[in-house]
Amino acid sequence: MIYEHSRVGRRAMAQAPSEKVEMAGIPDAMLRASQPPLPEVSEMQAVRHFTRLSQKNFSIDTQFYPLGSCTMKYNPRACNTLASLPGMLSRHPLAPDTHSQGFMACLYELQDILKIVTGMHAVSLTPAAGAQGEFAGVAMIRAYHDARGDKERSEILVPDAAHGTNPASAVMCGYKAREIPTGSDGDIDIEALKSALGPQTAGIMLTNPSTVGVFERRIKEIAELVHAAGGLLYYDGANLNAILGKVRPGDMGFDVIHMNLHKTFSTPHGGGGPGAGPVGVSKRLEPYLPIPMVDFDGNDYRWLTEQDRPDSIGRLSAFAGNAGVLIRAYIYARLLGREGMHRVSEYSTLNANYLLKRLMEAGFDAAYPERRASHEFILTLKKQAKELGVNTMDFAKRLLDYGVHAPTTYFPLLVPECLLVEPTETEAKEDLDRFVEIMQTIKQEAESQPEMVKQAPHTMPVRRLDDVRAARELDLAWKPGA
Amino acid sequence: MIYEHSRVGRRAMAQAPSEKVEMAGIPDAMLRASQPPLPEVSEMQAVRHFTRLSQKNFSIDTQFYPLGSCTMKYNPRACNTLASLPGMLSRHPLAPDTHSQGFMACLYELQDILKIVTGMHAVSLTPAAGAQGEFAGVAMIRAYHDARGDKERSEILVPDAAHGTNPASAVMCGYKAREIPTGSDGDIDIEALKSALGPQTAGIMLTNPSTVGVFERRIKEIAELVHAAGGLLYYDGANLNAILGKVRPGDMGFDVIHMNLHKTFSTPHGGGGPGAGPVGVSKRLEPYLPIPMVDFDGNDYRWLTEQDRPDSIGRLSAFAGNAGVLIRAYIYARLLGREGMHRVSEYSTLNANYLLKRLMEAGFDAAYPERRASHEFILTLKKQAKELGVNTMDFAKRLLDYGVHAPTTYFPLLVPECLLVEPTETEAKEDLDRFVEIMQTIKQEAESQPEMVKQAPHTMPVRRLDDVRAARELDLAWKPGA
Amino acid sequence: MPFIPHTENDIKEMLATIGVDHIDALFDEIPSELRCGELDAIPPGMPEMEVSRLMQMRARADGQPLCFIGAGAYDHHIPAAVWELTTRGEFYTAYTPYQAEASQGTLQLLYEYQSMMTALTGMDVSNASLYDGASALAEAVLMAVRGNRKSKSKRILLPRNLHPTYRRVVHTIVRNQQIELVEVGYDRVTGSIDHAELERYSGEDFAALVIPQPNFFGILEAVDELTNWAHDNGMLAIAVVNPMAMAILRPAGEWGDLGADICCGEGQPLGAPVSSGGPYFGFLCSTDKLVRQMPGRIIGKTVDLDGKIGYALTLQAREQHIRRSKATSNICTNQGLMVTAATIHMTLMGGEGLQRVAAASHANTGKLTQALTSLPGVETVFKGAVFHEQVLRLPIEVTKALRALAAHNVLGGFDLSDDYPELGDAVLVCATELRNEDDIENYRGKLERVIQSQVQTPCQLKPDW
Amino acid sequence: MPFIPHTENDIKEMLATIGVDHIDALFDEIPSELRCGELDAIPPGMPEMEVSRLMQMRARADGQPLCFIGAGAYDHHIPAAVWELTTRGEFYTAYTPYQAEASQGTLQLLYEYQSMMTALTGMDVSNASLYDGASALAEAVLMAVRGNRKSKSKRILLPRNLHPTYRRVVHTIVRNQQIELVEVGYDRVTGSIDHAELERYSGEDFAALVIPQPNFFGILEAVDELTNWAHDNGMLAIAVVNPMAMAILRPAGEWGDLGADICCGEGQPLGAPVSSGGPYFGFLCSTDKLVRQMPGRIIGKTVDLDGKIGYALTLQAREQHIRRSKATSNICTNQGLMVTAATIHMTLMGGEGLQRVAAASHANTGKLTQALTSLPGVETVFKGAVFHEQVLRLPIEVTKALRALAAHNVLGGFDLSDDYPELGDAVLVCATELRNEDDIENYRGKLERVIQSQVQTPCQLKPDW
Ligand SMILES: Cc1ncc(COP(=O)(O)O)c(C=O)c1O
Ligand SMILES: Cc1ncc(COP(=O)(O)O)c(C=O)c1O
Repeated sequence: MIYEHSRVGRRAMAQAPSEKVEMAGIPDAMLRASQPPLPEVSEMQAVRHFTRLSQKNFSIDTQFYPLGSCTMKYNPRACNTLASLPGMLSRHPLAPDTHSQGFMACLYELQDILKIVTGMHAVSLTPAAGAQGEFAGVAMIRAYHDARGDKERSEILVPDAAHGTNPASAVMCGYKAREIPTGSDGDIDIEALKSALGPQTAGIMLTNPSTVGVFERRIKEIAELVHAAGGLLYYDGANLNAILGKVRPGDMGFDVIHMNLHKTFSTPHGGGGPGAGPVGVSKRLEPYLPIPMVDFDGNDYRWLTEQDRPDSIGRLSAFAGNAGVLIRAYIYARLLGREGMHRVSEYSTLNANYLLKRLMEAGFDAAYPERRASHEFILTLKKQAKELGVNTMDFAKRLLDYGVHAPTTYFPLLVPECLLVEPTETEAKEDLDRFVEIMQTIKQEAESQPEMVKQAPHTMPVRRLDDVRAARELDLAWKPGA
Repeated sequence: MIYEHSRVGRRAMAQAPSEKVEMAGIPDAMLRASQPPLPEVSEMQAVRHFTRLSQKNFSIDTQFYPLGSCTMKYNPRACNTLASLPGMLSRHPLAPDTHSQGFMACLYELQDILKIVTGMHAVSLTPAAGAQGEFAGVAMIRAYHDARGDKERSEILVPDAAHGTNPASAVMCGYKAREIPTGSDGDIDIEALKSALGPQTAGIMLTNPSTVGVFERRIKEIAELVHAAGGLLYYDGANLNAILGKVRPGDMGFDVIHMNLHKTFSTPHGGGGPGAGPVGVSKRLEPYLPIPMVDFDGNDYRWLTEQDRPDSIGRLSAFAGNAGVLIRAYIYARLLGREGMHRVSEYSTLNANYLLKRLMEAGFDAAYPERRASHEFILTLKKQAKELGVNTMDFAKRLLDYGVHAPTTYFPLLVPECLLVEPTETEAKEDLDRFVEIMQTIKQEAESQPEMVKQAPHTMPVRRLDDVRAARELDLAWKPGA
Repeated sequence: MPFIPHTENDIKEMLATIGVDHIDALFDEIPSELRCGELDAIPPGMPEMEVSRLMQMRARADGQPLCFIGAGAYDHHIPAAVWELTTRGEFYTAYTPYQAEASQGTLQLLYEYQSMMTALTGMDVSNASLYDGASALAEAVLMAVRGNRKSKSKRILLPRNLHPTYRRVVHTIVRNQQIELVEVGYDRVTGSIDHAELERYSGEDFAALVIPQPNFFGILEAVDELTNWAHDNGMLAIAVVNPMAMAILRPAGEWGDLGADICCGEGQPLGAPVSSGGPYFGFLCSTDKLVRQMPGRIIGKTVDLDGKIGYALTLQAREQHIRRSKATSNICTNQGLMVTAATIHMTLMGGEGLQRVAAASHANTGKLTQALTSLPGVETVFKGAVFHEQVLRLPIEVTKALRALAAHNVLGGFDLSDDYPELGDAVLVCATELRNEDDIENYRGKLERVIQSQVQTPCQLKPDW
Repeated sequence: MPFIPHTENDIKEMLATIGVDHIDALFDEIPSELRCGELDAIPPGMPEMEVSRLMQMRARADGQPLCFIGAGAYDHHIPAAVWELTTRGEFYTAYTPYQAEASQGTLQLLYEYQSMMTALTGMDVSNASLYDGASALAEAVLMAVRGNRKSKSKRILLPRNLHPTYRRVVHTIVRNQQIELVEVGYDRVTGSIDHAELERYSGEDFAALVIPQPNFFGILEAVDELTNWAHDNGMLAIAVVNPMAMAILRPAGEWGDLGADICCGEGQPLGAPVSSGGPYFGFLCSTDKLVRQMPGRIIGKTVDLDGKIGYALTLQAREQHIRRSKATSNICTNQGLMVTAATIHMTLMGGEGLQRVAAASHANTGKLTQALTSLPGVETVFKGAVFHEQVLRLPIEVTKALRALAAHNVLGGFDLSDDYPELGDAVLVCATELRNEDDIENYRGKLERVIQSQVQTPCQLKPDW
């Protein structure tokens, strides 16, 4: 804890103005009685503390990180370096257009690239992450129905396999979320869908390939059904990495889509964020796109605001969203270019199918063995859990001991004891092979010394943590005197 | 090994021009037959490999590093960030003065600051490290004698405690190095010095405080003796951190001095370098300073070269030395300012004396118990080695297990089983206290389980290495097919 | 193939293992009529050196004008160490810390962040970040509606002197849940919330009163009175604060008799460069009582199997990945890296450091005000005490004046004439600790010339920008 | 007290433990008459934000002109990853790896560096760096004198078409050891070493012949012939090469029948920015036979107590800290961090990448030559094949021409008129892979105008720079 290094009167002296504090013109009663109890440490103590903390993390830069649904691929360092050029960092968000042409050119071109790659009619970059993109998307669906006076629609359909943000976003837009089951082949249960559709249907949220790692084959049929019922189709772009340059959401019949630039466009996850969740729409939803957007008249770039877009659902953040993330995605897109984009889906899919095949050969069960994997796939460790008493979480924790981040566990919920594995295109064959070997070893360990596996990890900075205690005896902040 | 990730045809594609290799106009016979066998890896593999390699190092940013004579103190991050501004990195060394005023202003002011703080008459920044500064200094001594036609002087005196670079530098300048013993109080044996002085004496190289960590009290007398014999005094500035703002080499009677900016002025050691070893001289040696130097006429800065300084010993590197290191030192000097410089010596000395006192109380023997420590001090583990069979190297290796870098071992050679400990001013009291605790613990371990200590370290990436094998079965490079 | 490690040989072996002939076969479940062709309209890939050249050009194109705009984004000194550490791969390229044992670096750091934010705001608990200040306020409003057991209404009192964009964002985010935002005007003399107008709502059912400190005009509000008034009327008090101001002003947790219930705001002043508006981060703190209504990640301290201290995500049952449609919010990815920077920033600045920055910014804005109001016709609009922004009225058309200044590379402030036409030619200026006396004099001198030239050629000549 | 963690309380306790009243008492062994007073002439300390402002100003002051100077420092693309990794604290703030077990990161990296340098140069072994290319050549000369058992002389043949500053540096460093440097002229037609002149020394006792590839004029030497000639005459062959050229040219280890004995040069093109001339690094490779004469650190691969592979400093008995006055050199601190950058750089570029950079630089210099020689009166001076530099003769005074170009923000090359007055108005130009066609056209256009204006007003009017 940084507070352990804190001593009264210690200070990173070089970091503050040399003048003492004087607050002329503010009534004393408004001032705080004492300094805020922040750590008082030297600059070196801070540097040492945070450097050492960082070393306790797994990360893409240090480990294979096949976390399904998260697209943990290499984050090119140039994206950070170039997005951090002094001229980029020092631009004030309210600087006039005369002092913003360089920045706006990047955004405008990014809008264009995303439009082309998704097959949508128009794009707004402003949502700060996937979930905010979902919110914006569903809000546009609502705005569309409202504008047509079609006010009775109250439900958004979501597959049971959907990510939690989907139903949560629907609710934030005032809709009820209604679940549609997944068939045993991984595709949506079309009959259930049909019976759920009706005049109350505002739309459906899908990802394709879905969160079970397979391509929804009857997507055209689904689109027709939903449209026929008067609903719109929302595409959750979290899995776009699987289909970049192969098939476009716009061509599948989706009306609105968000993209996770921190997945498909490789901006870093930063230990939780920031991301960026641009939204793309078909022509009929265009008027509702969130602002600001960037326009270009052939000479100058300018912001589109309330004045230009009176039907917009409005603004989602104080300025233009996570600008620095957008710049990183732009740089990545320029590095890749069109060929590069095709290759993203090709090699992420190659890696996933190869890894799945090898794991199946090694005796692991695929949740959907008859299906092609997309860029990710699901294993189910039901058998191991039952026969050996070693469950998915135990496998996951033991993987950490071997220097591999665990795949996503227990998501989607409908597959018991599941591991969602997404190797991404930037991993080499030999690292996939190593993963197979490790999984085999753990299986052997689970047979010969199950207790050891159930107690894993053994080599991390801490062993398994008491989550129950964390939630019951809440300790959410260090307090002075504690 | 990075070559383990190498596969034929693999490549960090974004990093090279897109065009294939074509060498029009160069005869085939001059071209190489095949690509140089460098690693063929992806960008992520490189990033991951070197990130993980870095984590295997101890460093100032992660550990207490009391390496005597090396001044391992905090390297302010601003020095790196600001020295890496695009305008700084992109300046070509041969850019005309019109495009160099900003850079030269920094160098000129640094020359000035170093002049003032050392009490010398003039400074040249060009030497690339301490040893090159020594070379330049001794070469100036030689140039001085030569200019006076005083050609018989053939010896440079060095204390037996001197750093190895001192005699080696003397020899590189064509002198013989003659050793002067150190007295039991840590000061130079003045009688021995007197008998060594003579018409063959070109000069003497000293550091004060010396490498045994005490201040040479009779420095004035020594200076008079050497000067009387016609010799000059050279000051090895490696220990300048101890006396910054307290006493100046110029005032002690030294004629020439080098400084280690990578010690006293806190530029980073970088796992072995680069450093910078500016030299300062008294008036009589000024004509001989190495070039280039920076001059200022009140309006413009300009380089002083062969034309301006015909008696210079000449150039030591292709351009102006380690410019980026000089810039870092300049930034550090401006951050510290004059008050800060005083404090460097005060708190480094406070830390050393405190740590020495606490270690003595804990039962460790000081090499010079009657003396004040300077910014560093020597312990001798003679007793422990004899009684417990656990020697200084064993203590040093065991310290690593406790997350502390070992102090300098077995230097200077004249003190048996010695540890040269330099805590520096940037370490906090509690970290010194922790060091004492660890040393006590190791002492107890040495008593109760000496074998364990003799086998230390136990927690590092490798255990003790076979140095003999390294030297006998030389393996100095990975070779294709190996 | 940038970033793809596959050799020809790898590909062959992998395809053979899978049992297909070529990569395209792996996409055979996609109906062929849906397959797209080449993405010809996207430019071909460029090597890093060319992208680098392009971005350098773009970055240079926007100049580095002398900036006196604040209005929600503040240019403060950021210690070099902050971003040198934040961009270390282990922070930069980690995911949300789902696997706690392999993420103690991020988790402990977030716990430290929560500790520092509660220290700064005087609140009991903090979450681990939301997107930005404006959306954080929207979440605070939703949280208040859920959390105020006394109120049956979904009505919120929102002052008009709150950042206009914040008001718009809140509207966008909460309106579909039938929440009603009722605006309260400001006092034209002091610039602070119009207490008389507020009084009119006394006794009505509102879920919360939003209290900005400082408000959008830079003016300090009578937060004790407002907080007590809200509580007396069964409302929660939502503080929207500049965290830098919290270093010197009474923290939200100490407002009035009971303290604010929720405190949120824009974290940017704590270590994020202004960088075109993002990424920043929204912070959200509250009383212990409301913690289960809080949106977003929360980190708790706990112990491992050996009793050793460790950190983990906690209270996850509030979140979308567990509670789905019943979650407190849909937020998933947050602004972790910015919080990393903020935590290091606050550590390096310390309480004293932040106070000095706040005080210097306050003082510089005072100097700027003095310098500019020394020009004939330039005057302050409000009488209230300010933190580090000030509204000035110009003797010429404000939009034109700002354009003219920009042409001379001075960004003279935020033009208030769109959002507050009632204030006339008013501009909101800000001078942080980084704008020194030379900068202020530079601005003054240029404004002087702009005023002179405009007064001399009154509007006939349209200047050529 | 920047960077000093001591609190008042710490100081009190520490002084009490030591048993003195105040810190100054700790300096009581320094004779009081020697003590200095305040350092008044040094400016007071500044907070980081002010130093930052100062340095930004200074950096901007030097502009970022379009640069066609090479002459020993070459502006190549450096992958962003190189310095993001190199400046990680664990590399940046570590010392020389004396404690091998706690320095495996640096040690393994240096071993990898040695592997890559031998791969590039075709030599057997490499050390872990010297200061720069020029001083590395001086060390190579000393090494040759020590290592050439056949030669009794301390004489070295040094061609005049070697970098003039390198020649000066070698002179500075070796002259006190009575080593004699004998200069060999160049062929005025081809620009390469004058073989006829060389032949005159045939049979004489020299310790070594220095062979540059390319030479200072950018021209490629007949390295096979030269190496064989040296060996035939009992001399060692010292190659001084541009490491980037080694990616495409026959490596020094393969020159002639036996290969060069020593190969050294400037490592800057491998990942170091031009940055005013430093820090760069000198590399030094040799045959196995000469390894014990090598100066500087060398890392060896070995095993630990468990037989696990590890890396350590080896052959330390050559070095000053062990051998003192009998060491192979006085070098101690070297250029470790630059080598870290170079190792990462070479890894990211790979063999193919370096070849492409070399080829593109070669091609661009060809285009530049073509563009400039299309101007009347501009012509190439030599006929030999070049790597990526070329000597051009101008129809006007070269010094003035370059000054005029600089005033238009083009650095037009290195002025050869001081060092090689016999070449007339000659300039050495270089276009690396980073100078694209626009840049070349920019240069051509400006030179055209400069020539026109100078020709029109021949020297009467002194232009005002
Ligand atoms: C399938 C899916 N949908 C939506 C999201 C939400 O995106 P974000 O975390 O960017 O808000 C995620 C992210 O984990 C996801 O995997
Ligand atoms: C006392 C002393 N003198 C000289 C030197 C040599 O300096 P450098 O390593 O910078 O060449 C050192 C460095 O270790 C030293 O400690």
